[in-house]
Formats: sequence, C-alpha cells, structure tokens
Amino acid sequence: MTALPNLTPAYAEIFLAIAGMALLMLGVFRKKDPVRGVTLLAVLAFAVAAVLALVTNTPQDGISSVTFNGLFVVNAFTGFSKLLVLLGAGMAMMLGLPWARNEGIARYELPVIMLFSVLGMMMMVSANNLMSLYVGLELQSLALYVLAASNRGNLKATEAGVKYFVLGALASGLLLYGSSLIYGFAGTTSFAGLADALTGAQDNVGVIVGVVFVICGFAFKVSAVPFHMWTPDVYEGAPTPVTAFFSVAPKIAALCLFLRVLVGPFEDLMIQWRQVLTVICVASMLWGAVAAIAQNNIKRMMAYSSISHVGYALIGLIAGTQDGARGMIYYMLIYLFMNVGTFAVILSMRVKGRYVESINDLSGISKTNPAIALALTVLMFSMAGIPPLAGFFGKYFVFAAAVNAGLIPLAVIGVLSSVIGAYYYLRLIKIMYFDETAESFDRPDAWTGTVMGVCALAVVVFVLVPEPLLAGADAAAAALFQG
Amino acid sequence: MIAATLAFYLFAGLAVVGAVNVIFQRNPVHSVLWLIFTFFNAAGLFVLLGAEFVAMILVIVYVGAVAVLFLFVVMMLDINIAVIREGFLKYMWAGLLVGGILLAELITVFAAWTISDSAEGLRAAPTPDPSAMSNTEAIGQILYTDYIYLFQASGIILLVAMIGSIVLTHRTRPGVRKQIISEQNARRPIDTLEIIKVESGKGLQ
Amino acid sequence: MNGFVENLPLLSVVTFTPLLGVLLLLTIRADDPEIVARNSRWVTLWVTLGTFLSSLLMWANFDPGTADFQFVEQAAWFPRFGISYHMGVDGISMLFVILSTFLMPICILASWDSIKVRVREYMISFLILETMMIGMFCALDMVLFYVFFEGVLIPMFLIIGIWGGARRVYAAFKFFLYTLTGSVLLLVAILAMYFTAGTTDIPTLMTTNFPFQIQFWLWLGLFASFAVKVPMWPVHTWLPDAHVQAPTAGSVILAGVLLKMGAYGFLRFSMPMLPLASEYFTPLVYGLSIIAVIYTSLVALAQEDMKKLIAYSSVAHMGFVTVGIFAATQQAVQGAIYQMLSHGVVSGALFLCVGVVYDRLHTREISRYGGLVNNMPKYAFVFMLMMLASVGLPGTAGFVGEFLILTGVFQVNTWVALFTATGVILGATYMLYLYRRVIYGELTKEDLKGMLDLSGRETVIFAPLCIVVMWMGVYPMSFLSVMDVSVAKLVADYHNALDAHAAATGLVDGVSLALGR
Amino acid sequence: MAIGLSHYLTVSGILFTLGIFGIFLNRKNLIVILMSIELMLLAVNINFVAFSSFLGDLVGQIFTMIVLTVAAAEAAIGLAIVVVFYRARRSIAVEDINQLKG
Repeated sequence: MTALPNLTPAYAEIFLAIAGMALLMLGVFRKKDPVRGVTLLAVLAFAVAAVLALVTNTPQDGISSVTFNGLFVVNAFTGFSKLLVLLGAGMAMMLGLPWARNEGIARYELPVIMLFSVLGMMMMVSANNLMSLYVGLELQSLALYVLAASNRGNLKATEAGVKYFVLGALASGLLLYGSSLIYGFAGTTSFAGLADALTGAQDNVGVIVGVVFVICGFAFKVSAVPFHMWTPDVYEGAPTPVTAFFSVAPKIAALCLFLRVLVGPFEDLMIQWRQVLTVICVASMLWGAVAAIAQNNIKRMMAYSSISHVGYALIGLIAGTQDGARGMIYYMLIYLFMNVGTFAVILSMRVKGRYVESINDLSGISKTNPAIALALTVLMFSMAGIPPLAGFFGKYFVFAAAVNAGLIPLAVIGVLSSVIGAYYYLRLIKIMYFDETAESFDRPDAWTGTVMGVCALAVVVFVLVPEPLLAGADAAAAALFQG
Repeated sequence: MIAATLAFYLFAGLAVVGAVNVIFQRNPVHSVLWLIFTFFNAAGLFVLLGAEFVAMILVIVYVGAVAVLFLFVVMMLDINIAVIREGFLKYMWAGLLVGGILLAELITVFAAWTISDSAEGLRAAPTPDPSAMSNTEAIGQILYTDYIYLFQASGIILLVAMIGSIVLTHRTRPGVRKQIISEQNARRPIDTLEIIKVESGKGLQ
Repeated sequence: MNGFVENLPLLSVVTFTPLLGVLLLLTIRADDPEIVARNSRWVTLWVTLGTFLSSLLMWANFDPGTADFQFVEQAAWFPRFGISYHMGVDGISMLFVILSTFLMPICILASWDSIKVRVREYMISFLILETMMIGMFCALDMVLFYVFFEGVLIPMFLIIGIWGGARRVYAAFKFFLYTLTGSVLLLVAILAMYFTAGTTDIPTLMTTNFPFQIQFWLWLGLFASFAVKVPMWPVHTWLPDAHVQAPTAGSVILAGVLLKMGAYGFLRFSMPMLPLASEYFTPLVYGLSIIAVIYTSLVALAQEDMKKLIAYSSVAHMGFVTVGIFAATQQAVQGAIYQMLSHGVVSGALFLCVGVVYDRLHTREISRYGGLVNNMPKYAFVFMLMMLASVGLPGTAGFVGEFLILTGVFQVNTWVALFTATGVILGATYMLYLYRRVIYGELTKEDLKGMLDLSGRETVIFAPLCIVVMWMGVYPMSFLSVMDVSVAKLVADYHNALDAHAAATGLVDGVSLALGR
Repeated sequence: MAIGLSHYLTVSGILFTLGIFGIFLNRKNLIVILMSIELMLLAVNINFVAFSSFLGDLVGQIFTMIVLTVAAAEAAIGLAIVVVFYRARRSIAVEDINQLKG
C-alpha cells in the first residue's frame, strides 16, 4: 500500500481541475445564459488559483518542494510564472465576454477549455520531468487548437485551427523525439537526474541532437523564427480574444519552461544551446520587426510584433545567468500588460457594431475617440521601448543581462532591431494622430475599457513604483538558480 | 537468436513499407489501411523488445480506436482520390534529398549510440526480473502509484479532447424535432382539448 | 527663506511642476472646445511661468564658488541594479535649466494664436517636453539621464507630426528614427559602463578610470547618440526637415534646447569620463565640425526658405560649439557653453521672427518678402538685433561665445581656429543677405503692404529675448562667473587624466625606444 | 549479426523522417498529414520502448503509454478540426488552405 502523495504543492492545479469540471457541469445544467456565469466564475477560479499558487509555491522550508514522485515541483519561480499566466488569462477572458455577446457565438465550453489550457500551462511550468513537461504542454496545446478553431463557421478561423494544429503537432513530435533521445542517453527523464547525467556530455552527438530537437519544439511553441510560420495566420484567423490569450499566456508559460529546462537539466550544454538560440533570437528580432512593417491587418502586425518580442525575451535566456533570467521575467511581465492592453484596443475597434481590424480603420481616431487613441499611443511607445514607459525597462534589463554576459554584439543587434520595430509602432500613432478621420468607433464596453485602462496605466506608472513588481520577479530568478 | 533477428527484419521492413505507403497512396482509405498495417508491425517490434503490454495497447487502442476513427472521418468526408499535381515531383525530389540527409545524419548518430555512465544509477523504475513479474504487472505496479500524476493528467487531456471535439463538430440542426418529456407530461387536457357543441345544421363556426 | 529652500527638493520641483500642469489640464471639463483651448493656454502659461520662477529661485541659491553638484537629491529607484533617482546641478547644467524654463513661456505665448486645433493636447505635449528637458539636465544617473533624454522624443514626435507643416509626417519620422538610432547605441554604452564600473552614478563614473580600449568603444557609443543630437555633419540631415515642418514654438525648443542636449552630453560624459578617447578622437571632431561650419554655411547661403536657412545656421553654430568643447581649454569650453546659451536664445528668437511673418503671410519663401522695414519698423529692429547677435557682433550675446571659442582654439590649434573663423565670415554673409532680402528694398508686393507690425503679445514675447541678448553681450560675467569653477574643474581633470596616462605610457614608450636603438 | 539498440533506432529514424516528409511534402489532403503525425509519434514510441528495454527501465514504457493516450486525444481534436474545415471550405486539399497569406 503506497502512501498518498503530498498534494499540498499542487493545490492550485487541483483546484483548477476541479473548478473546470464543476463549471462544465454548471454549463450543462444551467438553462438560461450559462456563458456569462461560467466566464465570470472562471475568472474567479483564476483569482483563487492565483492566491493558492502564491501560497503553495513559496515553500517555507527550503527552496523548492517536489511531489508526485518527483514529477512536479514548486518554487518561487514557478509561482511567479503561474501568476503571470493567470493574470494574462484572466484579462483575456474578461475581454472575451463582451466579444462573445457581440458576435453572438456565446458558448460556455470555451471558457472551460481556456481554463483547462491554463491548467496545462501551470502544469508545464511546474514540470520537473520530461513526462510531466509533455503532458502539461499537450494539455495546453490541445485546448489551444480547439480555441483557435472555435469560431467554426468562419473560414479563416478554421483555417487558422488547421495550421495551428498541424504545426503544433509537428512541434510536439520534434520535442518528443528529442526527449526520447535524451532519455536514451541519460537513462532518466527527471530534470535532476538529467542535470547529473548531462555533465560532461558536451561532445555526445546524440544528446546534442536531442537537445536541438527539444529547442526546435520549444521555438515552435514560443513562435520564434524560423518556427513562426503559424503565428501571423493564427493571430489573424482566431477570434480576437483568443488571439489576446494566445499572445500572452501560452507564450509566457512556454518561455518560463524553456528557461527552466535550459538552465536546469541542460545547464552543462550551455555552449551548445547558446549557439542555436542566438541564431533563433537574432532572426526573431529582425524578421519580426521587418515583416511587421508591411502588415495592414493589426492582428497580423501584433503577431510579428510578438515574434520580435520573443526575440528580446530570448536574449535574457541566452545570457543564461540569474540576471538574464530576471531580465526575461521582467520582460514577460511588462509584455503581458502591453499586449493585453493592445488587444483591448483592438477589441474596441468596432464600427457600428461590427469589428474591424485593418490598421487604416484607426485613422484619425485621436479626434473621435481620444481615450482609445491615448491608450494605444502609450502602449505603442512602450512597445517601441521609449522611456519613461515600461517597455523601455523591459528591454533595458534584458540588454543589461546580455552586456553583462559579454554578449555585446547581440545587444547591439537587439537595440538596432528595436529601432526598426519603432517604425511600425510609430506608424500606428501616425495613423491615429496625423491622418484624416475615418469612421469613429463605438463606445467600448466597460470590461474592455477597464482592461485597456489598467494596462495603459500600468505601463505608465511602472516607472514610478517598479519595486513591488520586481521584488517578486527577483525572488523567482533567485529560486531558479538555487534549486 | 536467428529467429529473433529474422523477426526483427520482417517487422521492421514491413513497418517501413507500410509507412511509405501511408504517405504515397493516392486513396486516403488505402493510406489508413497501410497505417494500421504499420502499427501492427510496430507492435511486433514492441513484443520483441519485451514490452508486451504496450504492444497490446497499441493494437487495441490504436488500431481499435484511432485508426478506425481515421477511417470513419475519411469515409464521412467522402474525399476524392487525389490527383498528383504539377510541380509535385520537383518538390518531392528536393524533399527526398533533405529527408535523406536528415536520415543519414540520424543513422550516423545512432550507429555509435552510447549511454551515459551514470544512466544505470539514475533509472527511476528498473525493470523487474521477467520471471518474477510480468511486464503488465510491473507497469501496473508503478502506473497507479508513482505515476498517478501522469495518469490523472492524461485523463484531463482526454476530457479536453472530448469537449473540444464536441464543441467543434456538434451542430444543432434546425428543424429537428426533439422529444421533450417534461413538456409532454405537463400537458393537460384543458390546454389542448376543447369540447364544442355543434348545433345541427350549422356546422362549425 | 534659506532654510525653506534648503529643505525643498528644488530640482524635483522645477522638473515636475510641468507634469502637475498636465494633470491640471486633464481636469479641464468643458463642452465648448474654445473654452477648453483658452483655459489650456492660460493654465500652461502660468505653469511655465511658475517653473521659470522656481528655476530662478534655484539660481539665487546657487553657490558659484564650488564645482560640486548642488541641490543634490538621491532616492532609491531600482536598487537591485544600482540605479537611483539622483539629481543635482553644477555651474554647467544649471544655466541650461534656466535656458529651458526661460524659453518655455515664450513658446507658449508664441503658440497663442497660431495653434488652433487640439490646443489642450499641444499644451500637454509641451509641458511633458519641458519636464523631460529639465530632468535631463539635472539627472546625475546615467539611466535617469537616458530616460529623460529619450523621453523627449515622444512629445517632440507628436508636436512635429500633429501641428507641423505639409511634410510633417516625413519630418517627424526622420527626426524620431535618426535620434533613436543614435540613442540606442548610447544605451549599450551605458550598460557597458555599468558593468565595467559597477554603477550608473554620474559623479562616480566621472572619477572612474576606464582603460583606453574600453574608452574607445564607449566613446563611439556616446558619440553615435550625441553627434546626431548636436547635430554634426553628416548626420544633421534630420534637422532642416524637422525645423521646417515643426510649428514655430517647436522649432524654438528644437533649436534652443534640444540641440544643446548633444553638446551637453559631450561635456558631461565624453570629456570627463572618457578623456583618453576624447583626446584620441579630437581630430575627428575637429574635422567634422569644420566641415559642418563651412559646408552648412554655404548651404545656408543657397536657401530659399527662411526656416531652412536658420536651421542650417544652427548646424554651423553647433560646429563652433563642438570645436570649442574638444579644444578643452578654459576659454574654449566656457565659450562653447556661452555660445550654446546665446544660440539658444538667438536662434529661438530668429525662428520666432520667421513665425511672425509666417503667421501673416503663410509662406517662408524669402523671395516673397522684401521692404518690410517700411511698414514693420519694430519687427525690423528686433530681427536686426537677433541677426547681428547671430553673426556675432560685439555687444550682443553671440560675440562673447565666438570670441572665447576662437581664442581658446587658437591656443591649441591655429589651423582649426583659422578654418572655424571662416565660418564667422560666411555666417555674416548669409545672415546679412537674408536680412537684406526680407527687410530692405522696395515694398512692392501688394499683400506685404497690409502687414501689421508686432502686436502687443508679440512685443511681450520679444522684449525679454532682446533684453537677454543685450545683457549677455554687455555683461557676460553674470553668466560666466556661474560656470567658471565648474569648467575649470572639468578642464583640469581632463588634462590631469591625459597627463597621468601619458606619464604611465610614456615611460613604456621610452623604454621601447631605448631598446629599439 | 545480433540486433542491437541502433537497429531499432534506425527503424524509428526512418519512420520519423517519413513522418516529417509526409507533413511537408503532402500535396493531397489533410488527413494524410494527420497520419504522418501519427507516424512521427510511432517513431518516438519505438525509441522509448527500445531505450526502455536496453536500459532495463520501465519509465520508457510509461512514457510510451502517455504518448499513446495523448496521440489519441490529438487525433480526435485534429480530425474534429479537419471536419470543421471541411464544412467551411468543402475541401480538405492542402492547396485550399489559402485564405490567410503565410
């Protein structure tokens, strides 16, 4: 008779799983308009899960605590990552509520699926074994495939679903194949064991091939060049709130896991993975910036923008130091607010009850909708990395880590590509402020307006009170390098 | 020994033949059948490796459920036999070249496969002696204890797959008449019946 | 009084008063856009005047006898990265703060009638711009400096792009991307400094000795940013576009303050922190500056657009400034700073002069004017005064700076002094040529005959400018004495560092020479 | 010649390459792409079982079972998406995935 595993560290995940099933039941049995109730309760569940994650992921005794036979780990880093994921998911879900009502495709299953995908993200962030990594990753991916195609009557949405599914499954396959090679060399799938076995494996070709496969798989999931092909199509095709969700939660989760895997079990292979990642990172920053210039659909532009942002975040990862990890987490934190805020703006782009998503639809809205224009201006300047807005500090911290790790050429390429990036962010501002007025937008609903306001404000006031946010990120990075 | 070697080459060769056919068959139904064929041979390889339980799962779950699901969808969508279009061959040769290089590299790596010195000590669940415990029993011993987390997580994945498939494909067709029992039970004669006295010679008004 | 001022975080007050003004502007509620516009103008005027007064309070309490930073404030900001909110001024930076606060109310008055749309947003942009400018001159932390330095781009981009002329979009993008490209390299240099010296604190960095190899790259990083901002030839091309397209007040601030940011960067960072590299690159700076002085003067001579002409003259004048800074003698550096201050006032005033006629005739083409002295005598007088100051006539602000620079440079390098001096002659040529074409001659054009002389508001704008220009020309000591000690320390530290390095390496060279023989 | 680990790895390598090949060069229909994905996963499973056998470690077989489960779920979702696409487009030819410019 085996003793029950220690469930305490996983309370947040267990709660979310039960909440998901309960909400599904609620949706099935509630006759009248279950969507609103299920959505709000799901947001509430995220809040509760965030509190639980905060409490259970900071073990009083010791640095991190492991359970389920070593498959699951929690520490300050996983805790912080989960908070980011939950925050992003919660805001995206709030954006989805008015959208679903306006578009008339309200389905209560979608918030439930979103909730399960968040559960998958939390599981992968807490993975301590290639197996738990895989199940977490697949849980989130499968849910995301469904979400991408969820607007099933729409040709673009279904096509986005197909593309996302095929390339996502391919990425999972690559990752899995890499995992199998690594297992075959090391005889174990646990991160701690791998860290032992891979010491001194720098010249083992099989392991390196395995690691490269795993990196390619992750690069797909975070949509880094050259594994980014799906991103613009999925961003454009998927329903906008789902795109907002895609652009933050899975990306943050995958990057956090990427970081944990690379500086954890694969730490001794840093020389090898650094080369691969440097190519990926530079290509992402530059291609994301260049390709965004030509876009006319704002969601596609945001897709390329997110590709180049991933490039910047990867700089912190390539540094491979505690500074770098910290920089990357800061970056994700700031990116979260900028991106969700921008998608709130995109969801406010309604002309006479119809959603529009061409960049030219923004022309002259500084006159007709000054509040939206102001919020988007702040967000765009922040994305371009202009101080004193938060986006600048995100870039500052990752570049600082790169310079500190002796990667000055990388930092120089980074800053120069941020200048290219500035061009298309400015283009939006130009269209809003310098061009003639097109049609004015409908008044945004309270939910969208609130999310937009909160995000824009966060980007502005970050410069005044950075400490509370950074303290958490700092503890997270420290935990990663102690454990 | 020789029997095992022969069996390996048989299963391995047929699996590869099957896989090639999956890709190059023009009729998707044939592709699915070749896929099933490939799975059977892979199961044979599993048996050779001493993993009977996984081999059975592969045949029962895969061939029994997944492959049949494929077949079902292929037939439901009623897809025509594909026409090989212009340019395909050009692409194919380039692809074959790239694929060949990838494969050659992988095989080079595999030919000199080494296992870490520490691997033996790092094993999480060493295989018990086959004479003491069967493969199925050994897996059962750890799957529901040490790996309960994965088991539960797989359950959730299946749940999501189920909800997802239903959300995507289930349609409520208009015009379909459904039986609503509660409404039937709630009907009273007074709602539906009216007794009219018809005076002779006047008919219904 | 003194006790009160000492306890007051005076620099923060000066820096952030304009931001308070922004909050005030945001609270204006009225349905009629006219009322909003009127209230915005008045609120902004009072706020900028208040800022100016508080900066004068700072000057009154400034001790010119020490080269140390004064009114120092320090507070934790990003303690994990050693970045702090550290503010302070010395004899060099304080005058620039005064210059910024002085020009600001003038700009607001100059935009009083010419800006008719989105007045509130315009005023908000200007107030944010003011905070950024003042903060930049006060910052004593590299990152804080960078935040203000770059932050300027946001309001300026909007000012040019929204309220500018016909090709405003092109000009705004060019301005933004040129300066951003330079600045991001500055950012990398700042990071490299941080990890070499372990701090971003400016006073500490000034006493850090970087090895020459590192100085070399850091200097280039800083140069990329400051050279674009100054602007130096050949990266000056954004300036004529930005000047021509910006609204009048935007041009005033651009010429009056923003151009000084680059030169200020050379003075504050390149010279004291990287003396070896500065010395090494001095010929480069001389070369580029001389080209700037002569080439842009010639280009100015050929201009048909008044604003463009003055823009090119700015490039030439800033060439003087960079020559003066890198000559690194007491007189030259003092002259450079003085030249910056006077150029700030004079070129600002010249742009205002252009603005006056532009408001009336809506063209800046020189050939459209002529004979204005006949019906606009007040205007002709003001224009003449500013023109002469720009040329460097003794008794005006321009003379002192040019004279000091040329004296200082002459001691170091005769040829450079000679070439620079030709710029003075060329400057006189194009300015007098401009003046002759606009003001003198027959008043033949019909539409010019109806033009009115300076209005009451315009007189109010120009009066302080004229007074300051005369004052700076007649009694320069009131400004020179403020910067005297700080400049002396800057120059002395610079030469000490060079001597120490020469002593260290000279020994090695001597040995190698001896061995070689 | 005795059958060693590398023989199994080679078989799996061939299947994996065929799977990738099938995804990228497929000009016919989506279902074949899904089947190619199944082939990739099968290759992974052969790897895991082979390693499990040669290492004397059951974890590989556990991993295989997880992969099988997930692959089943993936196939279900994939087919559902294909069905949805078919309903919207009336085709599942790869060339017809062209509404969004890549």
